[in-house]
Amino acid sequence: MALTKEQIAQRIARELRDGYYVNLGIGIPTLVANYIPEGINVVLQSENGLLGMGPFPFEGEEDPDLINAGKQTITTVPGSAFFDSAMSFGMIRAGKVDLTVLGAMEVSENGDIANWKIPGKMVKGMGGAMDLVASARNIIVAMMHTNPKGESKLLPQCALPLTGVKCVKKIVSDLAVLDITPQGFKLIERAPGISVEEIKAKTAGKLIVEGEIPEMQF
Amino acid sequence: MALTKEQIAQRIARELRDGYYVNLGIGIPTLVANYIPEGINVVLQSENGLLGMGPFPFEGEEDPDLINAGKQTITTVPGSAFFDSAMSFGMIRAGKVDLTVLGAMEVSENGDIANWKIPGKMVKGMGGAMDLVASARNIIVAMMHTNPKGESKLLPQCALPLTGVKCVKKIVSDLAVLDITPQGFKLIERAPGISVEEIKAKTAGKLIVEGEIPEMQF
Amino acid sequence: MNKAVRDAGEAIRDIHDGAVLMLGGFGLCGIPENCIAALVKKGVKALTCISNNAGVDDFGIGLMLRQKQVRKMISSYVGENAEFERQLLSGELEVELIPQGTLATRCLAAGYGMPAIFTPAGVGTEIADGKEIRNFNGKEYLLEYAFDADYAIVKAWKGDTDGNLIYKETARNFNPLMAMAGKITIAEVEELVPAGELDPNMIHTPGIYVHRIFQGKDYQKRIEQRTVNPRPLPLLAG
Amino acid sequence: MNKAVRDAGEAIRDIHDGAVLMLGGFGLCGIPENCIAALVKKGVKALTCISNNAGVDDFGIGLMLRQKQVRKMISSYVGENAEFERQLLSGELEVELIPQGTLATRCLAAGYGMPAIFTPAGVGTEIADGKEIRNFNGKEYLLEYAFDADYAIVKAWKGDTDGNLIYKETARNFNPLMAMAGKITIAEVEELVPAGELDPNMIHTPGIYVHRIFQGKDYQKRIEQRTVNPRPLPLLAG
Repeated sequence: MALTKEQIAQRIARELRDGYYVNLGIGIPTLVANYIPEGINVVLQSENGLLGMGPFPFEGEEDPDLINAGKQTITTVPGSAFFDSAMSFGMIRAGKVDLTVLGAMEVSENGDIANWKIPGKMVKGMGGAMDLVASARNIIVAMMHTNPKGESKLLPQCALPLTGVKCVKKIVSDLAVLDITPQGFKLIERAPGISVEEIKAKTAGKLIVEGEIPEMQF
Repeated sequence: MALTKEQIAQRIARELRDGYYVNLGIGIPTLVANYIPEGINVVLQSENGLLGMGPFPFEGEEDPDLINAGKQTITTVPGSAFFDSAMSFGMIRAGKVDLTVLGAMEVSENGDIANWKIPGKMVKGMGGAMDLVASARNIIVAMMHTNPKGESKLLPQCALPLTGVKCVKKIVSDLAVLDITPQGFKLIERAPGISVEEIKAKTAGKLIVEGEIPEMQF
Repeated sequence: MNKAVRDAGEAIRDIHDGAVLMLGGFGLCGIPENCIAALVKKGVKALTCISNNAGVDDFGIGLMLRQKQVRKMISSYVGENAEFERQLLSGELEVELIPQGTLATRCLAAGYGMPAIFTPAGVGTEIADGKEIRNFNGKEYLLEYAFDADYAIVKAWKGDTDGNLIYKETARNFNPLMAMAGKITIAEVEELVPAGELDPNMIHTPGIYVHRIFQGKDYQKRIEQRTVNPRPLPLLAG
Repeated sequence: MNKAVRDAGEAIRDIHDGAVLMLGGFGLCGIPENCIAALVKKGVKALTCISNNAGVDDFGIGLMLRQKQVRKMISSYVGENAEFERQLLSGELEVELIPQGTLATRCLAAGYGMPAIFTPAGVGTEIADGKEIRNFNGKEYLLEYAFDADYAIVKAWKGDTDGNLIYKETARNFNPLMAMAGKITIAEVEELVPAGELDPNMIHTPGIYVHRIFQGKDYQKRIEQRTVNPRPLPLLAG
């Protein structure tokens, strides 16, 4: 069975380490916050100017001055700090954020990512994505392995306009966990019940399969 | 009579305009604060991180966390703000400070200034002077017209290592007020009882004297 | 150094057709609502607006778009705005998309008197087309220039008559950066106090950067994405 | 994310001979007194110290100079310090003098991940020797590089266990800039509180930049230039 979006988030949450400062993108990445393992202390950075993002507010306690980068109403946790957008991207560029999780339309076998523009469609903009992928030390992509037509989104090279080059370190898709290595996509884990053959068939870029590939446990 | 240091400061204070943000260097420039004309509202910037510098504290009220760029204990005025050194020099570089007054060892007829280093002597450093002279929109130098040996400090070109180039706009010395113009030092006013001939004799750089030169009034 | 003006109309009085404006805010959070309303009323046209976003159809910069007052938007994300899309596709509106961190840092550069900065954002993408690329320590960076804006229009929480500003929570965002970057900076605040009432240790924007300030009114503070959690059940008393 | 350590000794435990340190403060204002004392006690040697000033003979970085622990000072002004002068003239100590704004901005660049910045300070002077000069809009600027320091050691007024810092008055100076710039940042504070007790709107240095924090003790806060005005005569009561 392919992973649900919740399960993708759950699997990514296992990559968190105690003491990490983490930036979670919009969509599946946001869900990672719901699965932070016990005993692991992480601080969430929101690039609109907050360290120490908490959960959504209780109904009636929404504060219009307190939103995340997805423009959602949120709360803070003890020890939080507000700052301006230059400092926010300053700490991102300086490598102070340990992990960035974001979505993608395409990833290439050398770690290029495309997630901001589809030629012929209205382009809304890259927001902070280009800064994040160019600067973060560790980037995990949360994505579907294929597009709605069944075509692979893990490619020899991206067809869509790039957001960043050689930056993605790991992909957690609905089918697999893969590391980006100098040799290409390296298969690390399979989704429960998904065969190596299916992953091979749905990965257009170079796929490296070494030894037995374990199945994810939930 | 040549001006006293207090009179130099007093004359410079007449250059202040309502609403000016002003940075005063160490020495004579500091005294300018004592002669701010009535009805003129100026805000003093101290480059160690303060806008709205006030007078020295009353005895017993010195605060070691509140000093100016000369490391003197000071106070603040209502509406003051503290900031870090990057913002302080940022606002200087961005031309937000309307006027900088500082001392000099030598000034050349094209507005170069030397005030930080004497070869052969222990060099203490330029502090913020190089930033100020390179950035300020309007720089007035407060200085003695000659050195203790009687040699002119207003030169065709500076002999000492430079602090900045083509930056000084006006000089108020103990003998005269002079503007720096494309043609050289232009005499604007004489100190009371000082003749144009004496100023000519003590100005090594090119001096422009046009028409009657008024005497300063105190 | 009293910089207080009566209202938004007086604050924006000299903004002319074709001006380059910076407008603070992230989404609809921390936007200068009063000044935008005054600009709509004044009907000034052919504006270039530097702002992270472009509002929604019926709020924020969207109100100016609806009146066709904007010729060019410089933003990182233009979001959901039907009129915006129509004008863009019809060629009435020009849009320059800039990575958000680059946008912020180009404001900072202007406020700090730095003519240009280096950032890795956009290297290897179409954003880099025609731009100078430079390698430092094995990593490539784009050279990006400081913005040059006629007016910066920002919204703060509290301010004093000397122009010192304090922002609230994430309504800070681009506001302090733009406040530093405008040739003329106009600040609207929820609460305007006499100089001396704000703690000088806690000023986000020193007054030297601000030219006009007024206390705004009738703030709507619209929420774009209202996300909430269910309230936990109250404990039953013994 | 508890970053609290017991004391200065624990905070500086791994600072090694030859390390590059940034030390906050302007003159003797806002200097990390406890960490300097611990570095003197530890006796670590051949240090490069980036700090606006070099202390006085018997306080601040002067204490480390006296123990011959400093190989190189990078400062804007080295002030009055007889031992400093002796070591400099004898060749024991190397000094690099940098304009104060350049010093500050090179710290900012490191903290903001910018490899280099442009500044007009020093153009046309010996400071420009060997440096790249670039003209923007008719004005010349020097290219100056971000600092690369092993440790930043800063002093704040209040801090919390997550590493958030607030500075007092002009004791802020270089401290927040250096706090952002160190690979490892050590903060000593006058008052350390649990995370959540500081107002998140009023944090000068967010905790992400700080690796170790402790509450210092026995602060001397020496005044270099005690300047005062006479107290006005008390009004005589009728």
